[in-house]
Amino acid sequence: MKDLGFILASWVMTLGSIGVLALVTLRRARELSSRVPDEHKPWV
Amino acid sequence: MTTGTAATRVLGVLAIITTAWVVVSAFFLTPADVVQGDSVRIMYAHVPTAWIAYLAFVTTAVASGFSLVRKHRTLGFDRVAGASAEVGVLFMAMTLITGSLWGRITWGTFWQWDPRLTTTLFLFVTYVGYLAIRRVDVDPVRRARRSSVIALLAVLEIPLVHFSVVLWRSLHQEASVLNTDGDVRLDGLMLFTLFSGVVAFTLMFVWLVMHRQRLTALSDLERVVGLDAAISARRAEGVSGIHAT
Amino acid sequence: MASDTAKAGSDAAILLSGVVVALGGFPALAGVDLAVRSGELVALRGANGTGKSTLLRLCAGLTPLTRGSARVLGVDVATQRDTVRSLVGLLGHDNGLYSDLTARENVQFVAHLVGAGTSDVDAALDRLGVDARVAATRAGALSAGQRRRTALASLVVRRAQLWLLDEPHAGLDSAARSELDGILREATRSGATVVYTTHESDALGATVPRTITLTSGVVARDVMEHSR
Amino acid sequence: MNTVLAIARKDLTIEWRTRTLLARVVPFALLVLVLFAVALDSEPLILRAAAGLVWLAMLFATMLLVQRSFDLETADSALDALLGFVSSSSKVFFGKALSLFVQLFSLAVVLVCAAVVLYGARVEGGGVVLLVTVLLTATVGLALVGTLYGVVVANMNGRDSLLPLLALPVLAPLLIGATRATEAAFGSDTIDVSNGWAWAALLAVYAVVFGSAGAAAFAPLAQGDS
Repeated sequence: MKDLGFILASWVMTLGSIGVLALVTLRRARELSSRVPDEHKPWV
Repeated sequence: MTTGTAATRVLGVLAIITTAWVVVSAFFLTPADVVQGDSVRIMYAHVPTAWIAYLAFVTTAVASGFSLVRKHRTLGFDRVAGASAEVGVLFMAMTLITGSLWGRITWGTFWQWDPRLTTTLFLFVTYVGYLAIRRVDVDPVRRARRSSVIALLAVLEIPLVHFSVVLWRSLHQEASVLNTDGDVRLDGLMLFTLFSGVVAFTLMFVWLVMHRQRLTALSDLERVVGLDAAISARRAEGVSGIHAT
Repeated sequence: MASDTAKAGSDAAILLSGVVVALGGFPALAGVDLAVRSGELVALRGANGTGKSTLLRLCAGLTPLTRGSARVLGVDVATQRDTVRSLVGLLGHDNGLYSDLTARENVQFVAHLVGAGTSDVDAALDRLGVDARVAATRAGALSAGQRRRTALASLVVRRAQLWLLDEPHAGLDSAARSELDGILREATRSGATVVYTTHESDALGATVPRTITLTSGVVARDVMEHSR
Repeated sequence: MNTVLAIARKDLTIEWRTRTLLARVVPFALLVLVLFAVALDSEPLILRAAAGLVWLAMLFATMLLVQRSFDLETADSALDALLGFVSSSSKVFFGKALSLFVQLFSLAVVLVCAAVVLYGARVEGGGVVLLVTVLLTATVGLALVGTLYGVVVANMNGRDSLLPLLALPVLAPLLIGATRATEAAFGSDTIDVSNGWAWAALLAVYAVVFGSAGAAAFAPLAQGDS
């Protein structure tokens, strides 16, 4: 495959950054939600 | 209980499955394009992120409008607007990066000052500014009002930017590299892969927005919960103060 | 206190119930119930950090209400802060002066915007003892007391329905203080309501009809002084 | 109208006393023009870029003047009181924009003269009318957008860096339009005068759009900050 480096870099960056955002979001959510009682959360 | 619910879990699993399929198809199943060659494989990530990024900013604009006009759920709409802009900015950054990598292969340059690219770049910077404003206000009500106005002003700005950039380029066109604009002739599987890409990135977008919007809600709630305790503490202090005098 | 709140009807200049104002997560006001009838002259007392200034800023429409309900001159503070602002004259910690304009130009600017004439400006400056030399000096070059007087002159020119003054006596000498008391009394006689704060350690000069004491963001005492 | 003029006159009186524009902003903008010339280091290139450089310098100067305009208001919380006096806060918006326009227009005239002297730009015939129109419409746009985003960041921490981040993308169409139209007025061979007028029309539309948006958005943006 020609230009494999560029193609791989595109995919790794795109999916990687989205994955990192997802992980950061989940970690922060776990940390915060322990400090807020469940009855306040509208989605529970 | 964190920000996850049954709905987000289903969404998450679906997103992972479709993404896996898109990656496999993009790299191994689809053929190279007649004109673009293998660089078309970037398109399966580039085009969906671009579309979803635009969708994200439309969402931000609509939610901001609701937040400003409606009397109830003002903060809820504002949180959706903010979360959508956050994800949109990330998607758009990826669009710009993958686009310039693709351009390097196809055009031989990382960047072309073509109207679409230029508008996208300005849109990106505008929403980075929007996010910066959101970080300044700690009070949720003030944040909602101010950032909604900024988001609606951005809606006003983008067509003006686009129009002037189009006009600018049409007057200053140097007929050049743009000839190989890369008309993609998509066969069935390629089209299906592109379509799956749009589905996959939409699922990721919705999942991220739901979680991040709840995250903002959590940090707003944390302040409220803290406030309850602080009020009781302050009142207790006041009562003892009265007895002391 | 509760009976006061109940009996205050439509003629209430200020009507607060369960008011909480959070500043960066800290409840500066932690549940205030208060009713002030129009035409009243009220002194708000309390040590530093008891929420006096926040109470004034809330009533002036400058600080958002976190919880509870608040009406000022019949207008809901939570939803119509802009309207509240236009009805209320606030002298806060800052004087709201442009330091590169002279004292007179500052008052003149206010007068121009509210449609008062030059004679009103002269009268106001005169009442507050801002003499011609001071009036012609850049506000930035004035002493704290002179700046305070200039700001008060602007307020006199404005003829607001509700006057909110944050420590107006600070930085004034005793002659100016009693002059100020006279101005405030006159304002109430002409129908305005006046609420001002004083530091707890300050002795109240002349008799104040009503004194409210704040402690830790709540009303601790509310004393009516029956006229002598 | 009276209120608008009173606010503008107040700002201009202060400017006249402190000479911020004359003593700091004009020298700064001229310095920018000189530094651009030094960096480009080629006379034909400088001449081609002249219009763009003038308007870039204008954009930078706008940022400084807007900061200054709102620092006056927030230094002693005068804006809080001001919003209480006036019958409608859009009058404050137009008043401050008007004083900003007067300052920016004088600066623009100075910078165009500097471009003629330093860069060898020429203005002849129909170009003069076009140039004056462009200077007017573009500075009106600059003043309106500057005031609108100035009040957004007034009282905020880190406003020095937030203002350019928010306002410059919005000003991009204005930069493009003003540059092309000025190029046409300078008699560039890449763009003719009739096209220059099209750009001037775009600048007028831009000013109208942000004038109305500013009048509508100023009130919710200026509402109290604790």
